Parts: sequence; C-alpha cells; structure tokens
Amino acid sequence: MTDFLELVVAKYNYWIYITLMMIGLYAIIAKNNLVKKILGMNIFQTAIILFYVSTGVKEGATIPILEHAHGPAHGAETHAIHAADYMNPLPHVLMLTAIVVGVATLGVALALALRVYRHYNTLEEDEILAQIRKK
Amino acid sequence: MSQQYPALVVVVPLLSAFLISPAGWANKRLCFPIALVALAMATGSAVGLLFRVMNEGVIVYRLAGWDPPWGISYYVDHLNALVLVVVAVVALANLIPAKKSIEREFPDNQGAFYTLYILMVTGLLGIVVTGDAFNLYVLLEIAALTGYGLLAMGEGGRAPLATLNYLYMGTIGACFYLLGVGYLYIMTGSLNMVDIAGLLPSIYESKAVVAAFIICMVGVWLKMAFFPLHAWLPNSYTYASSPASSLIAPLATKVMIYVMIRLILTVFTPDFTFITLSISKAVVWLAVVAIVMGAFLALKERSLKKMLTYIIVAEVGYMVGGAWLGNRAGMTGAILHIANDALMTLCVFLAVGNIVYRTKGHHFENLQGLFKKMPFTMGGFVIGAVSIIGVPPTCGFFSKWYLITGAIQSGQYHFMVALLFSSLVSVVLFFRVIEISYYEPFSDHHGHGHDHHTTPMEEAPLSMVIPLLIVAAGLILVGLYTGDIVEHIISFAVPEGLV
Amino acid sequence: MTDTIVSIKPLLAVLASLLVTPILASSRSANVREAWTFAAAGVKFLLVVSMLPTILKGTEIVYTVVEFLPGAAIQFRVDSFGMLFALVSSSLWIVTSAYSIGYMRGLKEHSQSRYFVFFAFALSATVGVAFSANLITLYLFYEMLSLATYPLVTHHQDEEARRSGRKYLLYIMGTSIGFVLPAMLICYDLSGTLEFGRQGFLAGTGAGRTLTAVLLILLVFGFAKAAIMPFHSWLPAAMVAPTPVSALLHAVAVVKVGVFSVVRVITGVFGTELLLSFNLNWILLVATSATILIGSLIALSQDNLKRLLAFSTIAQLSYVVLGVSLLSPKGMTGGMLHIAMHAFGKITLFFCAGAIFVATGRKNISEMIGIGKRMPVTMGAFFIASLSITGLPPCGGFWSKWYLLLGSLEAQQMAVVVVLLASSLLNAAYFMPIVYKAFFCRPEESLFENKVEEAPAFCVVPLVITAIISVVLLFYPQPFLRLADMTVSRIVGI
Amino acid sequence: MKIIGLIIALTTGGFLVYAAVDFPDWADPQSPASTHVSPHYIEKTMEETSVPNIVTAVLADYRTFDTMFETTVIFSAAVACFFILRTFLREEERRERLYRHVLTGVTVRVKEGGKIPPSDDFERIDDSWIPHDLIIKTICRLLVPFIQIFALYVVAHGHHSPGGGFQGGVIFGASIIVLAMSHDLRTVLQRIGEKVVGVLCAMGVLLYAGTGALCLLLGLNFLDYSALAPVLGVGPVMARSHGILIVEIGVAIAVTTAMVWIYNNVSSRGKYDEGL
Repeated sequence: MTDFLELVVAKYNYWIYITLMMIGLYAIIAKNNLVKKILGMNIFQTAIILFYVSTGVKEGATIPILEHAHGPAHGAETHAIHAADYMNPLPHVLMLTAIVVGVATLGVALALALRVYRHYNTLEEDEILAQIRKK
Repeated sequence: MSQQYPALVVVVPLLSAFLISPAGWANKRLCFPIALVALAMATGSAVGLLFRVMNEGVIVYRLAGWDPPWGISYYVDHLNALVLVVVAVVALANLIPAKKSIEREFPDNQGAFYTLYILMVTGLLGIVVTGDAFNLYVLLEIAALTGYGLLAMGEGGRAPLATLNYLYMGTIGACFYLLGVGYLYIMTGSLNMVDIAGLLPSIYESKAVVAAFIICMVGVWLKMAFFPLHAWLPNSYTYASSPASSLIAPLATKVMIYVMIRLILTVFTPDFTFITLSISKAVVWLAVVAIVMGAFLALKERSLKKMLTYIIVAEVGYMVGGAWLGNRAGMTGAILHIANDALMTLCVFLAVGNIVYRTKGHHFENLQGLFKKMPFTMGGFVIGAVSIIGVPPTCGFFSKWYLITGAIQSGQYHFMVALLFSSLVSVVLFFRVIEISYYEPFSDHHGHGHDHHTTPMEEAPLSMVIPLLIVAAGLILVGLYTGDIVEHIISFAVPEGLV
Repeated sequence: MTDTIVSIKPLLAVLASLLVTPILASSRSANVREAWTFAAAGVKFLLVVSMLPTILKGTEIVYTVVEFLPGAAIQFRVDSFGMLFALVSSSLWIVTSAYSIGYMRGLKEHSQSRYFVFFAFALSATVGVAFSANLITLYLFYEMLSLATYPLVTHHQDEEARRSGRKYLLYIMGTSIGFVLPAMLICYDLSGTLEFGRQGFLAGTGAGRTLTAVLLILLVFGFAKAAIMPFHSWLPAAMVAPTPVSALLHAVAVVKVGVFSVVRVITGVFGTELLLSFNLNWILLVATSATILIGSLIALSQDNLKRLLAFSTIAQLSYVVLGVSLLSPKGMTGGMLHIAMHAFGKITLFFCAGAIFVATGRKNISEMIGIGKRMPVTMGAFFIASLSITGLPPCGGFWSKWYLLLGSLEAQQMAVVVVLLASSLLNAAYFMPIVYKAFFCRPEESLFENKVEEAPAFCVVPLVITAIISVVLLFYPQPFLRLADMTVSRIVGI
Repeated sequence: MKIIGLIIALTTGGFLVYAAVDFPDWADPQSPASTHVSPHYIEKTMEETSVPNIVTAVLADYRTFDTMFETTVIFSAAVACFFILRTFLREEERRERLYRHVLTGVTVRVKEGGKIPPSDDFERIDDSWIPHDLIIKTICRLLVPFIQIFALYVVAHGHHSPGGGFQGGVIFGASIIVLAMSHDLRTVLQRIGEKVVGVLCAMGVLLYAGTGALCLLLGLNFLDYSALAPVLGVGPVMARSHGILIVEIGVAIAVTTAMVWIYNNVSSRGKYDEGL
C-alpha cells in the first residue's frame, strides 16, 4: 500500500495534466455552446503544455540561464558548467511554440464563431442544427 | 544548388507567401504569378530531390548546421521524396484552374486567399520532408490553420459551422499527436525520428511506448478522417469554395496517411507495429468497416461533391488497411495509392470545380445535360471516375492490384471483399451521375423568368479545362508506368524487414 | 516453343481505329466522317491480313508495350486463335460500317458522329482482346470494350435505353470486377505470371482441386459477355440499341470477346491436362448445355425478331464454350471454328432484321407475313443465314457442327451429342416458320402488296455479301479451319 | 451527447493513467529527457553561441527552423482571421452619424449623408457606444509609452534574461490593444492603418526567413547564422549571437502586428468600425 501511495506522490504532475485534459476533452464533446467548446479546447491545449513543462524540472536545478558568465571576452576562469545544475531547456522551447499555436487556433476559432453567429444569430449548436433542418 | 534542394522545396513557397500577402494590398494581379513561380520552383526542386535520392539513397540535411539529435534535420528517403513530388504537382496543377474561380468568388481579398493557399502547400511539403517529430507538429498546425481559413469561406452559414467542427476535431487530433511525441520524448529524450527509432527497441515492452504509439495513431487517424473519426470531413469539404476543396481534398488526408506510414516504418519500425503489438488484424477490420461505410454513405447523397467526400473516406480505408496488412505488397499498395488517389481525387474535384463554375451548384439537378454542354469536363470526370472504380489503363486499378495481392498473401480475405464491394458501389455511384448528365435534357431552370442574363451554358473557360485534361492523361500515364514507379522508388521505400 | 518475331504490327492494328476517333469526332460533314471510318476499317483489315502469312507459317508475333510486374505487362502475342478472331471482327467491321451508313441515314438517327467514334473505339478494344498475350491485357481491353459499348447500347437516350444500359453495366462491370479481378490476382499470386502459355500457367502451381474449381467458376462466369446462363439477361436487354450495334457488337464483337476470353481462360490459364486431371470440365459442360437448351426454347416463344436473334445468339455462343470444354481435339476445333461461322451467319440475320425495320418499320415476326414478296433479296439472305446457323450443308455452319459432333463422340460424351442434335432441331424450329411465312404464306393473310421495295442499297449489299461469304465458307473454310487446327495442335501438342 | 463525452473522457483518462505508470518520477535528474539531448545544450551553448539564456539559444539557433514555422503559424492565423471576417462592403453611408464635442461632451446627430469635416474638437462615436469615460482614457494614454519601452527591453534583452521576440512582441501588441479598448478602434486605425499592419506582419516573418535564405545564399545550410560572419564582420560564434538577435527582432515585429491584426478583425467583426 505504501509503495502505491509513494508512486502516486512521486508522479503527481501526470495526474494533474490528465485530469485537466479530460475536462477539456469532455467540454469539447459534451458542451452545446460553441464558445464553451472553444474554451474546452483551450483547456485541452494548456494541459499538454503543463505536461511538457513538468518534464523539464530537475531536483535542485535553477532556471536555464547562465548568470556568472559575463561575456566570453574575459571568461578564462569560467569553471565548467554541469548539466545537473540547470533545468532542461528543451520543453520550454517546445511549449513556446505550443502556446503560440494555442493562441492562433483560438483566434481562428473565434473568427469562425463570429461568422456562424453572423449567419445564424445564435451560438447554441442545437438551435443552429434546427435552423439548418428547417431550411 | 542541388545540395540545397531539401531546403528549397519548403523555403521558396514560404518566402513567396510573405511576398504575396503585401502584393495583395499593393496590386492584386501580382499574387497569381508569384504563387505560380514559387510552386513551379518547389515542384522542380522536389523532382530534383527525387532523382538525387534515387541516385544517392537517403539524404540528410542539417538545418542551421547542427548535427541530428541536437538540431532539426531532414531525412529524405524514397518514401517522402515520392510524396513530396505528388504534393507539389497536385498543388501546382490545382493553382492554374483555381485562378478564375478565385477572381469570381473572392474579388477583394485575393491576396489573402493566395497567401493561405501557398502557406497550406508549404505546411504539407514541410510535413512530408521533415525528419523531426515536433517540427512535424508545427507544420501540421500550419496546414490545419490555413485549411480552416480556406474552407471557411464557402456557402452561407454552413461552411464556417462545418469548419468549426473540423477545427475542434483537428485540434484534438493534433494535440493527441503532440502528446504522443511528448511520451516518446520522455521515454527516449530525443525528438529526431531516426534517433528515437534507435533508442526505442530497448524499451519496446514498456506501457508508455505502447501508449505513445496508440495516442499518435489516434491523433493521425483523427486528422485523416479514418472511419469512426471522419464526421468532420464530408461537411467541411462539401460547403467549401471549389478552389479550396480541390486543393485540400486530394492532399490533406493523403499527407496524414504518409505520416502514419512514416510512424509505422521509421519511428516504430515494422517489427514493433506488427509483432510486438497484435492490433494489426483489428485495424484491418476497422479499415474494412471504413471502406464499406464510406461507400455505403456515399449512396444516399444527392450532392455530387458530398458523394465524393464519402469516397475519400473509403479511399482512406484502402490505404490504412493496406498499410496494416503487414506485408510488402500491402505496404507498396498503400504508398502507391497515396500518389494515385491524390491524382484521382484532384481530377474529379477539378471537374466538379468546372461544373460549379458554370452551373453554380453541385447537386444532381445541376448536372443535367452536361455531356452535351460541357463534353471535355465530363470527359475528364469520366476518366477520373473510371480510375476510382479501378479500370486497367488508369492508375486506380494498379494500386487495387497491390492491395488485393497483399490481402490474399496475408490471408485477410475480408479486406479483398471490401475492396471489391467498394469498387462495385463506385460503379453504381459514378454511373448514376453519368446517367443524369447523359440522359436528362439540359433544363435551363436557372433562367426562371426574371434573370435574363443567364450565362450561355457552354464549356468551362480554357484555363480550367486544359489542366483537367492534363491530369486525366496523367492518370493513365501513371497507371501505365506503375511498374517503373514501384521498382525504382517504392521498393526501396518499404524496408527489408517487411517480407 | 514456337519461334516468335517481334513486330509493332499488333499494336498498330489495335491503334488503327483508336487514332482515327478524334478525326471522326471533329469532322464536320457526314461523308468525310464515313470516308475516314472506311479508311480506318480498311487499314485495320489490311494490317491483320498482312500478319496472316507469318501466323500460318506457325510463328507468333510478340510486342511488349509496358512492363508492370515480372509476370504482368501490356503485351501482345498474335497466335493462330487470336488471328482467327481478329480476322473475323476486322473484316466484318468494314461490312458493318457500310451497313450503318445506310441504316443511320435511313432512319436519320441523332448524334451519329458519337456513334461512329465509339464504334471505332469498341473495335480497337475487340482487336486488343484478340491479340492480348496475358490475362491482364485481356482484362484491360475487356473493360475498355464495356465502357466503349455503353454509349452505343444506350444510343436512343430514352427511358428504356437508360434501364437496359443500367442492366448492361451492372452485369458486365459487376461480374468483371467482382469475379475476374480477384481470380486474376489469386492466379498471379499462385503462379507468379499471367502469360497464356502452351499449357495453362496454373498447371505446375499445385493448386488444390477445390481452389482450381473456384477459380474456374470465377473466371468463366466472370466474363459475362459470354452470356452463359445465369449471367445472360443483359443481351436481350441490349437489343434496345440500333441494329448495326446489335449486329456487329452483339452478334460478333462483344459476345465473341466474352467467348474468346473464356476459351483463352480454359486453354491458357488452366490448360487441358489440369482440367482433365481434376475432371472439372463437367461444370462447363452442364452450364453450356443448359444455356443452349434453355436459350433455344426461349427463342421459340419470342415474337420480336431481334429478341429471338438475341436468345439464339446466347444458345450459339455456348456451342463454342461447349466445344472447347469437351477438351477433345475435334471438339475444340469445332468450337473455335464456330466463332467464325456463327459470326457471318448471325450478322446477316441482324442485317436482315435491320433492313426490314428500315424498309417497313416492322419489328415483330407476326407482322412479317408475306414479306418475302416485298423484299425477296433480304429474305433470301435471311434463309441462307438461318441454314448456316442451324448447321445445314449449303452453308459454312455445317463444318463447325460437324466437328462438334465428332469431338463429343471422341470425348465419349453421349449426352452432349443429344444436346447438339436437339438444339439443331430447335434452331430449325424457330427459324423455318419465319422463312415459311415470308415466302409461302396464303395470299389473304399477307400484309403487303407484292411490289418489290427493298431497303436502301447500303443496307442490302452488305447483307448479301455476308450471306455469300457464309455459303463460300462451306467450300473454302480454309483460313479459319487452318487456324483452328493449328491452335488445337499446338495445345494438344501432336 | 453528454454521456458519450463522459465515457470518452473517462476511458482516455484511464488509458493515460495506466500508461503514466512507466514514466520517470517528477523532477528526477536521471530521466532520459534530461540526460540524452539537453546536457549538450546546457554545456555547449555558451561556447557555441555565446548566449547565456539557453532557452533563447535553443529557440533561435539549435531549433530555429521550428521557431520560423511558429512565426508562420501566427502569420497564417492573422491572415486566416482577416480572410474569414473582413468584409469591404460600404453600406453604412446611408445611416445617420453621431458626433461628440470633445470639450463639452455634447453629442451631435447628423442626418443621412451629412458629415462634419474632420477636426480636433469633434470625435465620431457610434450608437452602440458605451458612455465616455475620461479617467480610463487618460490613464491608458499615459501608460502606453511605458508598456512599449518595457516591451522593447524584453525583446532586446532576450539574450541575458527571460524574454525574447515572442514575449516582447506580445507586450507591444498589448499596448496597442489597450489603446484600442480604452478609446475606440478608429483612433488606433488613424495611427496604424490596416495596410501597415498587414504589410509589417509579412515583413517581420520575411526578415526571419530572409536571414535564413541569406545564410543559404552565402553557402552554408539554411538558417546557419555562422554564414553571416563575413557580412557582420565578427567571428562565427558572435555571428550566431547577432543572428539570433536579428531573428528575435523579426519575430517581435511579426507577433506584434499579428496580435493587432487579429484583434482588429475579431473585435469589429471585420467591419473596422468602433470595435469593442
């Protein structure tokens, strides 16, 4: 029992991102309002960003910026840099891209919702489908 | 200059997109020539790259000069060189006829349309040529976003609504793929496809790698509209404008099938996919369901374009089933069908584009008497239809040949039966359309009284008919030279591991 | 192995009519178009005849267009059997072109250029099938023929044409995609090649008895153009087409392609030894005998002349398949010879039916009482042709019936002998009344005054020519008999 | 639909949990992710690109191809929003117009067709306009320059501190959007026209891709900044650092204008009237 609890505690960041993701997935599928679906989608994307960033963390490491190197000119005595001291920069780079993609998708989704609203005067999916069936 | 082909294929269209957008503001007539030159150069370098690959084997191109696992690099082998050429040729062949309908449908924001068009092609070319898993996700998003932009401007309110649904499903698919890449990154520490393939064998048994594979697959299946996840495709392609749908229909799903085959062959290597995992039989059954349902749903459609979209869903079933048969013939058939199906779908959608350009509608009622009024367009349509049915001289027959041989060799006869069933249904589908345009006299129901300026019904403009006939002739040529394509290109693309 | 020479002639023969189609489509005046059709027909016939001497010497002409896979390529191999069929179809095309000019002009049919274009297209496919060296080339031209004949069958573009066109396609395309395609791929998978060898390529592959039986059924019934019983009903429905179409295509080109493919399958794909060792040929014998008897019986009850001829064609086609599936040398010779004999006989009958329709507008036999007095020449040719079909001495049909009977005796198939004799009786039973009513009817029932008024010359001359040919064939059946003998001797290996 | 959504969410969630068991623990330094590729970045960045901020180095040099396409994503999203929403039809001439006298706050209604010549003391407002609020307008007008200076700092200082093209660009874009929200879209459009925004956005990404193409023309592979050494007259390592800076500026321009462009289109539903 104890090692199960230990396992749960040691990997807590994964459970969080999974719950967030499932909330987003549920919202996209089950919600009726188009904008709520868009928000669900945003939660879904943010959950993955959280997942990536949480993998970059290292025990006892600082942010991946080398402070005491004041430029290469007189850096003769800059002692060697140990990888263990700094956090893994790669997930952060990747997630910068994912954030940008999230914003871009949000922008286009809102534009589409606006056009749908301009044509059907409602954002509720069942009302829109009713209008389509009536036509 | 030939050393730089891998980069030129993607960079030239990219740079041209950033020239077209300002040109759209300055003067609209510049956009089309820039786009044409850019795509022509991209096609040229793609063909050059294919010949280089055929001579020198795999080409590694280090972006920004860094070695593979650290920087992003391209691994151009026979598989993606072939698909690259297909994408470039289809995009170029679609640009020329699209000019007239763009001028009619989007008179004031042509610059934006051409920019989205070129960016979409750049995204697709990038997906095919890249060797980095994460870079593939970014390009996936470019292709998706520009796709949403292009598809949104269609008929009334239906197009944005269908595109919005496409956006939801597409984003979920892309995020699943991203999650799969994340799982692989955690377990192996690298993002480069070949590097991952090197690190994976030691941890094949771990649950995370199996999960990564399944999540990637679900994401890719969602993006390619594989049957249970296909709900977004029919509406979004039907209500889109004709130039947009005749660009996206032939390419978007085929590039995703290329991604699936790349995952199976290079990243997870066939022995993991077919031996360690035992789901290939189930996937072939899913493909059978996809083919049967795709063909079946196409039967009840009264709109020509919507019928074709369901045929695309069935064709996706062909390729997924072929790839998952697990033997050389099936995989060759799947890869060959990517090229053939792109050409066939392009030919048929160009014909629909011409019809819509003249009759302003793509329902069966608009098709009456078209053989008399638009003989060349309908001629091209018949060749495309015959190729989809799978009649010998055209290329559709030969990919069915490999797929059925693969099914026979692997003993999965249900896949063969599905292929034959869908061929028979497409005979019924296409000849129903041909009957309408052949028998029913041209009833000029447009001219009902008040609008006297009905454009005299005659053949679509020359710049739209000639590309269609060239593509139709291309179908027969590709069919005739299937032997050379398979022998020189595809037989190298399928690894020896696959017997 | 017989020595082969490589020459482009077969490809030229196939393309001769194909290349002329754009000219036909774009020619403005009718005369120019008809002149071009005649030119193409003449060139094709000359090309085929030019290859005849080399074939008669026993050499074969091979030409490969493009190679897909090791065993499958678009390849032409002109052997004696292919030459026999090509000779028949190309010669009859000339005659039919003349006839269709008369017919089309006589009835002022619409969109004639489309008719001539697809006619030429269909002929090139027919010759393609004749010269194909392997199953995939044969399948390619077979499908091309189905697509080329669809617009011809549905020429009148009315509701009835639409229904029969739909039925025509469903049967032909349905069976070819549903049966032939999988069978062809299974054969390719088993044997690695699709070449029509001396002995079928399935011989050495160790395929089990049941698999061979399944493949046999798939391939034989797959080629639905041979109109063997379960898949025959497209032929009567296709009679809605104009008469020259049903004359050349549904008496000569299309149905003979079906029968030719079935014979190619029996001799080239399976080979006589394999079928004999598994004695699978009883399946074919039963099917074809049933077709012959039922076809002839239905023909008895038909009133519409063209439907009668359609059902008689169904019966006659199964003679060919019956002969070949006897697997005895004489029987196979008879079967192959019957292709030529039946072609000339049946085309004359269809020409007469067309001429009667052009001259009097009558379609049903009941309305043709006493027509002999009005159109003596046409009805005379009709009488000769019906004799040839029933296999009586003054016409060439006699030879093929003669060889068929000898073959069935040689193969000790007494039942087949009975079937052959019974069907000959039935043939006589449904042809002779027509001839009797035409000539010897009692005056008061005759519906026509007795002034002679024939169909236009362009219709009558061709049918007279073919009638004369079918009589000449009795005395000089040489080119076809010689070719049939050579094919059989090569197969049986004596 | 709700039940299907719940079932799908639960099954996928269960599957992900089942798969997460094999993952390395949180923050464990020996996890494959932190031992295979990233040690090279951490140890080699200083000597190869002389950029202390490793994230910016990886972003703009090691994986610069990714970032170029990332900027293209922003650009394509902006063009897509423009294409979807922008309508150019001029049908609102016939409606009556409302003006406000700036000093007194009096609103003037002008019948159809009539127009008050542009002058400082009258500003155009529209019927669905929320009441005029002096405090917000003056504070925002004061804040904007400081935000913009901070944004430029973030862009320029990407090498040494957290920041870079994207973050700086977004802050700069936010400053313009603050102005558009507090006043109305027309005041922003008078300062920065729609054409300027569209062209600048393309130019930003073109700067990025153009630098890469320049390296291509100078002989090395695409986006390999060490090729710029002879052009910039510095060593290959410093050339990489300067290359990163140029690229960051390109990104900043692109992101700023993309944000503004998307806001303009989405807030005014493509009509470019008074916005939110």
